[in-house]
Amino acid sequence: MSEKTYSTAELMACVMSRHLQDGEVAIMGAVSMIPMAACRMAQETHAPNLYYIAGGSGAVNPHLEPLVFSSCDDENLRSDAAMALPDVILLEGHGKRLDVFFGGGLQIDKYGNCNLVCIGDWDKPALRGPGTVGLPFLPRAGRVVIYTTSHNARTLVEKVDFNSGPGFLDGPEGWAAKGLPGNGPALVVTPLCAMDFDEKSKIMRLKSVHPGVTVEQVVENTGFKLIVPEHVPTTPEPTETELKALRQIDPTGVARNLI
Amino acid sequence: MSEKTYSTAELMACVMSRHLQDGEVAIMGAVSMIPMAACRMAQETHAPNLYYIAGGSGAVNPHLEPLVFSSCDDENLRSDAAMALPDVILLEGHGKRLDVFFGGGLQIDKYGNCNLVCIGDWDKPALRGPGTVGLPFLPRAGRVVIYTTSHNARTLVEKVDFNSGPGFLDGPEGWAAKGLPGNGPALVVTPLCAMDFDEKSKIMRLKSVHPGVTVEQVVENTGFKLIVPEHVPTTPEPTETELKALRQIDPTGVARNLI
Amino acid sequence: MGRTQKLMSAREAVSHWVGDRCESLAVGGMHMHNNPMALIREIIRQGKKIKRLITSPSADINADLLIGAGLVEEILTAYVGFEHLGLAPNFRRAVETKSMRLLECDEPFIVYGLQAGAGGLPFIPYPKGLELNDLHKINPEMYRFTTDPYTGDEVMTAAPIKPSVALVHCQEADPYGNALFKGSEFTDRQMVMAADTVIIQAEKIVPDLARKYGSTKVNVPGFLVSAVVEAPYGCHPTSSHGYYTFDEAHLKEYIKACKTPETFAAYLQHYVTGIPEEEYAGRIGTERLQALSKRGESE
Amino acid sequence: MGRTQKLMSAREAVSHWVGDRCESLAVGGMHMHNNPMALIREIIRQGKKIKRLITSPSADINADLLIGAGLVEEILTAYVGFEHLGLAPNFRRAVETKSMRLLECDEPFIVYGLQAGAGGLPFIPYPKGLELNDLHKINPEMYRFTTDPYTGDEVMTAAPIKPSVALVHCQEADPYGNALFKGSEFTDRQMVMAADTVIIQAEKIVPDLARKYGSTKVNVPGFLVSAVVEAPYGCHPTSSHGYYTFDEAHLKEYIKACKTPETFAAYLQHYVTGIPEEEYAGRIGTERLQALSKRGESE
Repeated sequence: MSEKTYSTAELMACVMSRHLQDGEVAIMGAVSMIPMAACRMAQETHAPNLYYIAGGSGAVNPHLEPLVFSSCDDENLRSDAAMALPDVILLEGHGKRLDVFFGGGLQIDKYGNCNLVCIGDWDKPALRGPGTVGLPFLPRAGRVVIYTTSHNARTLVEKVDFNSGPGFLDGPEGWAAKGLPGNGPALVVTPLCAMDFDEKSKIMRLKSVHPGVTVEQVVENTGFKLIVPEHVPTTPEPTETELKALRQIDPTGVARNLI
Repeated sequence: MSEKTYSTAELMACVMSRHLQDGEVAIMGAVSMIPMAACRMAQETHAPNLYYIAGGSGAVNPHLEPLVFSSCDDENLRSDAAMALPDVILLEGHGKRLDVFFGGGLQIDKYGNCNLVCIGDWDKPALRGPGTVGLPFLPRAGRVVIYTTSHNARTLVEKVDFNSGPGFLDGPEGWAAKGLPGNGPALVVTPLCAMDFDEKSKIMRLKSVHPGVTVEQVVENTGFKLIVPEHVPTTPEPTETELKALRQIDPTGVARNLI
Repeated sequence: MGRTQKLMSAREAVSHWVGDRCESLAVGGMHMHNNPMALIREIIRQGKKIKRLITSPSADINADLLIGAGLVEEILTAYVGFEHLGLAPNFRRAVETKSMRLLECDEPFIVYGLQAGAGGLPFIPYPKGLELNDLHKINPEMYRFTTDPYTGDEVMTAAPIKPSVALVHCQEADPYGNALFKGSEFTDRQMVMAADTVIIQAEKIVPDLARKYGSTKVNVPGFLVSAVVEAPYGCHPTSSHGYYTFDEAHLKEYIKACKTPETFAAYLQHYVTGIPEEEYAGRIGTERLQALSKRGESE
Repeated sequence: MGRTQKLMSAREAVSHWVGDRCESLAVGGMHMHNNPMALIREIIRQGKKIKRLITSPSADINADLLIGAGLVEEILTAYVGFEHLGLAPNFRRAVETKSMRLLECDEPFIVYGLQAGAGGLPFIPYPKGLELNDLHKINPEMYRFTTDPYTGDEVMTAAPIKPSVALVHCQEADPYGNALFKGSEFTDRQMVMAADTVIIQAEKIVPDLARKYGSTKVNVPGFLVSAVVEAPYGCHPTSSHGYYTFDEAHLKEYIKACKTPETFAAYLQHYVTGIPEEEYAGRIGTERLQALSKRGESE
């Protein structure tokens, strides 16, 4: 990978950016440098009417030149508008306001459930994570985009030890029965690949492998039986336009240098 | 009454002002020129630490020089602070935030219940009033101060046709059983007199008659059997200090000229 | 690619975004302040029927004019009046003659209900003691009771309010719908957050609103807004906080005009149906409007 | 008669307004921003025990330092971490070793709970779907279920949160407790509205705050505030919106110091218990603090 003209984090930002449609509203929480870069990039390329909300700061469309580390930084308030946090919570609960909710976790399972709470039993955790924050709202967002910077079998697991951010729960029957306003997880972006979910089984499915990554590598590093279609394309590399936008947004490499 | 150096509205403001203690928090709604004058006056005389909130404007301690007509006027926002209306509603619900709530109505009954909704049956009203607004919060305020500019038997009635602002409900037993955070109605101020409530029976009781008014006049103009103590003092006239403060606050007579 | 602007005329905005029989229409402003009168007059011009009119906790001419125009089938309100100027003539008449259905509620019902509507909350339970008035007796559909799971007590609840359309006046907006209130917000922002469709009228369109005021002041985000209408003096005869005060003489003239069907029809013809909204300010008179303008900004 | 000022030193404010075993202490700020560190350090100096620590939806060193100092019996939180800098060392250790009781909740629980606490509401029912995570299974005391009286559905609820004391950082305050946030408010204002006692620390005391900014910006009314402490750089090592950014190097030093009891004790001694709060800024160094200051105001 030494010859690449872009970093893995930048490629992940491109995958997310391409997923965002013009006119949509997206939201993200803590440690969201890649999603924030992706949203700004989408605005600068194909989605000028995209709105995005930088989590706890309540900022709507941070101008982010340059990108910053913290989702609650006051630099985010150089923005089109800003809402008080309790109002952001109302938006998240509404059910029809947010098209895309960026989520993630210490563990992500095959149905797209996320866990930010603990590894092992909640009562005697092997590792205590930070907590659920706003992930319980996932079932009320139009689509969930899950991302992680660690694609391995400890992160991508058969079943989360604690469900703090519901995906398709225990599968299609249980999910359908709930009649939720959201459509559940739509995309998973990792350093190795992009994944979506099988329409019927609601199980995670390989969508594209990043340049230089093999399907076998992905399968090996995934802790559950991933659905692998016959033909798996390679994730298109960042275009010049995309890279130009990204580097204007993130000149110092806040996102780029992550992975 | 032609020789008086003050108007009835000014005397009413004095009675209210004297009731307010230093350090308390008071609130009022629409058409509250007299209570607003009273609060400002209290601040300028004996209660510099009184806080008051001008209803729907959310203004905290409007400076009001001069007094204005509307509780929601932006002139009220020349103030120490201002809260959004939904936050004022939270304050009103809290149960321990507001010491004094100014109320009133088309009808006020012997237990201090107020009616701003209708005269006659709700379903086929003889007169339709404006509506309850925030009066349902009365049971959660420390004390309720009721005022009216019409002291007559149509306004002061045995029982309200519609209870939109609860006082002592149907009397002491029912009231006590509710275990409410507020202490109920404490004072009634009219153009003829000041009244409080008998501790035991919770029925309205004559407290003082305004200069030039007789006890008989009050009794005649009251639509229920008012408790009349053996000795009924005369409401002390406005002092020079009070009048000076009042006229500084209300030079154009917004409150003064009401009655 | 460029961003899509949402600017349009009052006529276009109402014609495009309000159905001919609007399921539920929320009108912003409180008492004689910040009433979105330019849009309301346009609703009347276009004869849009309103199945349910939803007001702020204290409505004024915003509701009374629509009622007078015969467009309102039912109203959800806690107060319609003219504060120190007296009762609301058309509201009063319509309720007393039962020509309009009244869904009577209190101020917290509107605030809680919009909050619930905005946040997807199934209802809001009331603080204890707020069930002691008579409202739930005459509106049992909307005021219901459930169990407080922490105490076992029975508690009264407010139903969610989700207006299909909200008409709101902001003092300033940008072309994308981001907007701000210069003075009090009343329940206008809650209406914006709870409604399916929002039309904003603004005194002034300011391209770089957030730079001018700081983004935290711009607390109506554009993605909640469907259309922005530039409407200088668009609250007249009510006030626009920070811009101009209410026109007391006009409000009195209005109340007087409501006394008979003939005088009310003449009022409507003169100020509403007989002219397009663009001519309204001229009909009132520039000098008069300027006299209502604030000496300075109140904040 | 004059108005009573509420200005006092951090020492006086904590000593006077916080009990030796505080029933429930809410600490403001979110992530590495607006943490009321001057007051928190003073809590540690005075060894105030905290029966229940309540955090904003995302706590940082505000909670972690109190936990490290061994003062916290139980914590109600939805997140303690250092965002891009990693996990919260003392929080993690205390939970993994069970030396502190954890009342686990989510972000809406804190927001709804404070709202209910502020407004006297018996509880807030959740939007449908928020019961699908595992939280209510491990915290059934706080997450309970009742019936939606409008649909008959079972709905999950959040209990009211009423902190006995809230510590909140405002950028500016007047001597009477009226105060404002220059940037994001997070849940700080909700804490102010829900708590019995509020201590505000402020970068600057401004006598005529409302005239400077307009009263609608001054949305913490003084009557809710018991004490005001002037605390320039009082959020360090976290940021104070509009004044200075967070000290990333110091936060990393802190996280490193938490690795062993000895290094943590040395950190505490050096920055907290060994000096009065007035000497803290000097210990960090004026140049360093000035380097963290914003070039201009972000709004």
